[in-house]
Amino acid sequence: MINKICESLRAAVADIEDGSVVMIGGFGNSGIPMQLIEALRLHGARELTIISNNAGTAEEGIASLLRDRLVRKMVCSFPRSSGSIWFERLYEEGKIELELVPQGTLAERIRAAGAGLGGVYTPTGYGTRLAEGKETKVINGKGYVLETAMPADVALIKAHRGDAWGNLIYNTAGRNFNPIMATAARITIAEVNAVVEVGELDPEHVVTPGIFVDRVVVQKVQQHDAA
Amino acid sequence: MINKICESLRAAVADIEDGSVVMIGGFGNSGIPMQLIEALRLHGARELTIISNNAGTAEEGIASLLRDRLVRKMVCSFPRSSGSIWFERLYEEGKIELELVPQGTLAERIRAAGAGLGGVYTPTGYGTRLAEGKETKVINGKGYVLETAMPADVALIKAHRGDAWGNLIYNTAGRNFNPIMATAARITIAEVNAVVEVGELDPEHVVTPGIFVDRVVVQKVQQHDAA
Amino acid sequence: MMRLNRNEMASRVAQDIPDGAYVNLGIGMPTSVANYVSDDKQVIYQSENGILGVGPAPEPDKIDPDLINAGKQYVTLLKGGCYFDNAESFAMMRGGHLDIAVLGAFQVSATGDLANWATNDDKFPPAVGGAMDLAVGAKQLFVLMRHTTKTNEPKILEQCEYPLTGAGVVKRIYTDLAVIDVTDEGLRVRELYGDNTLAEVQALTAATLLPPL
Amino acid sequence: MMRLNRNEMASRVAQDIPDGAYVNLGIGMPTSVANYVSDDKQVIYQSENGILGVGPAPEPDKIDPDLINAGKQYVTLLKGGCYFDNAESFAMMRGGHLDIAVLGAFQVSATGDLANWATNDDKFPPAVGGAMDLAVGAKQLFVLMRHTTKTNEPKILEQCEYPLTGAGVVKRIYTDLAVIDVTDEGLRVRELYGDNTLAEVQALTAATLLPPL
Repeated sequence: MINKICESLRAAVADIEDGSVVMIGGFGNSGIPMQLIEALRLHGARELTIISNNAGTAEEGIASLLRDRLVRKMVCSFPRSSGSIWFERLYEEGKIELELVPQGTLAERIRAAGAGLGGVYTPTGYGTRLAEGKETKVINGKGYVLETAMPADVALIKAHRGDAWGNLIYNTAGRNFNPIMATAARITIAEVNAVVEVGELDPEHVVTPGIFVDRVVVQKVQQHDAA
Repeated sequence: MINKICESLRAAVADIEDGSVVMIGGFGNSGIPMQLIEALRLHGARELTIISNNAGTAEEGIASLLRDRLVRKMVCSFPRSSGSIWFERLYEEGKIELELVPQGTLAERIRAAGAGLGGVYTPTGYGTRLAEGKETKVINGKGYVLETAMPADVALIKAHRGDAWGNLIYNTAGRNFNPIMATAARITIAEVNAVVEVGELDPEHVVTPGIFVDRVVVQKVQQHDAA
Repeated sequence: MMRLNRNEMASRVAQDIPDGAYVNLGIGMPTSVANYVSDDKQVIYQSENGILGVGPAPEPDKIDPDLINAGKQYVTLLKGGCYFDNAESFAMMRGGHLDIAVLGAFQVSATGDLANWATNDDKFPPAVGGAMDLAVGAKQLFVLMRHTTKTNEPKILEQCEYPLTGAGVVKRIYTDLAVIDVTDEGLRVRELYGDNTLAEVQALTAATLLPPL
Repeated sequence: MMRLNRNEMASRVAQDIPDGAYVNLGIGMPTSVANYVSDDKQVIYQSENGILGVGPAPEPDKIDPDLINAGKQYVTLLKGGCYFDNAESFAMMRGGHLDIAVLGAFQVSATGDLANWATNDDKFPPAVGGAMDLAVGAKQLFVLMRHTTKTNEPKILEQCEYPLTGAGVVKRIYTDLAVIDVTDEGLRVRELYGDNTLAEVQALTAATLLPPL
């Protein structure tokens, strides 16, 4: 029987090694696998490369990994949200490497990895500093930049519902990078609000087919929710 | 008020010109916009380039366009289904041009056009006859073929339900090429089984957002259905 | 000279958004354009994080924490709207499906180059977000910005001094002084607010302005 | 010599499909492999036209005309299955997400080259479908074919004579005579059916076979 449900957050991240490349879903504070990130922080893997649209704010999520000095490199489009104090501090101190990628290019590079493509030619960034050192090509009179596939060792994603086969659906704009990251990592781990029976998700409505997901772990009820 | 509902099949295809590049959704006999194809045949535009996975069977769909000698070129992955008599006849007579594209490459080239990419590097076809004359590149030790974006003038697609904003959902495996073709043409025309009110489709379940669709036309009840 | 305030500037752009348009509004002042589009027009707003049909801010008790716009503000969804992932969202933006994008800018050049993502100050980490994709993708790119910096330096220049977001991408510039089209002939003034004269506006512009047609 | 019939060949492949595997079965004989996978294994079949979790043929009164497999046969969907478009389907195939693909072949070379989409006969229009994507994408590619042509010509050769589907892609060959692994050392016989000898099978093979380990 296929059963991808993982009993604990800790077990779900236990095999993430030092030096791993980890994708983390989310946009702003929407659709972030907060509890998986906390489990990863407690697990304590170091020298991580984090691929995510933002770099966390305050002491939460990715910011907590930065604060604990677990991250060697950030790959993102917008690391400087208001309140991204830990990223800004490490950046100023020269303690973190940054690969800045336009958001749509980030999405395509992630998708390319999941789809087995070597790379794509995008018009985004052509003629700008972010294309410096990259191959370019004029196709039908328009300039494009070659952007290569960006795979990961692990993807931590956030979904609304999941089942034992790994099928996932999302909540509103919490979808964002989660479905494409699910396809691009060797191991994809999904934090869900609740698990449903196999067959309960309408086959027309599944957003991430289970084949892309290795582990599904349900959120622990937060203390203040339980009170 | 945004209203993309088109009153008749004939009106929906009336501006398709001779020499147009026309994408047609479907796989085998699943998810084919049969009534739009018939409207196009009656409209009589000539010298068409048709992009579709197959080349029609018997006297139906794309086969009827071939029989009426409206097609100059076929772009497809599998033109030789059992019963593709019209394609085979024209091919044997040297009366039609064929661009054979592996199915996944066809999908990516269509998607690339819709997504504004110049092209993608795919491993598919590397080292085979179908990559002859194409640029190749070794990325991280693996060989890839450059496949460029494939846009169209018009896409004729088939959906299950549509609304006045152009939002679409599909029926089971009738989805196939329809959602990506919807993104890749200057004018996208959807044949639907039924029109629903704007707001009736759940925003989590919409497969093709209305922005990609220009005209929605409801199927006429077939004579034998009405009997 | 007549200088529009922020609301008047947003309102001026709103006049030029046609009924039925698909529009992406950048973070900051551009976002407020939606407040001034008249009710007899149906405009569909896209948000880069995967929303088509963005509606107004929710009632405080109706907030969905996941439902935010690109500026991280809580929003709602209109009837007929839908959600999708970032790959599809940027396919929509890059693929030329949006009719209009309205972005802020640090600088715009005489040939429509846009600089709005980085200054030459290396102290802060750079951030680009979706600006470069919008710049190359939208059918028409409108810039909405003050005509000059706070210290009265021109922001419209022969060449941008700041790193480019995109080259030759801007179609029209809405400032607090005027509306200017980027044309093949050069920067052509389309509208001067109040009694502003071409000479007055030219004096605050570091690129040649052509008179209104 | 012992020659398996079609059903026995399909059954032999089915034995090697592990529980929980994601599998794509090619058109023709490979499709029938599903009939022989034992009920205590849960195997999820993918179909290139956008189905994960393909189930058996429907009752005649339960046919959905849109719900077909790659071979254009009516199928059903298992509980837990889902639908998606062709771009996602081939992303799944090309991106290495399928554990096993089983394809038929005209010819296989000593280095695992696969030829299964075209002969050298130019009379018929060529057709390739999804074969090239599956060939490069699946984690393991199994070929299921008769050991020789109807006229007893070998189909396992030092070099394919027909146009390639993919170079160096085949992992294992299941024929009616034997099971053969494509290894770095060459073609290694894994299993000989019945009393078939290496010499007998070698005589019908135009590439060197290594003995079972």
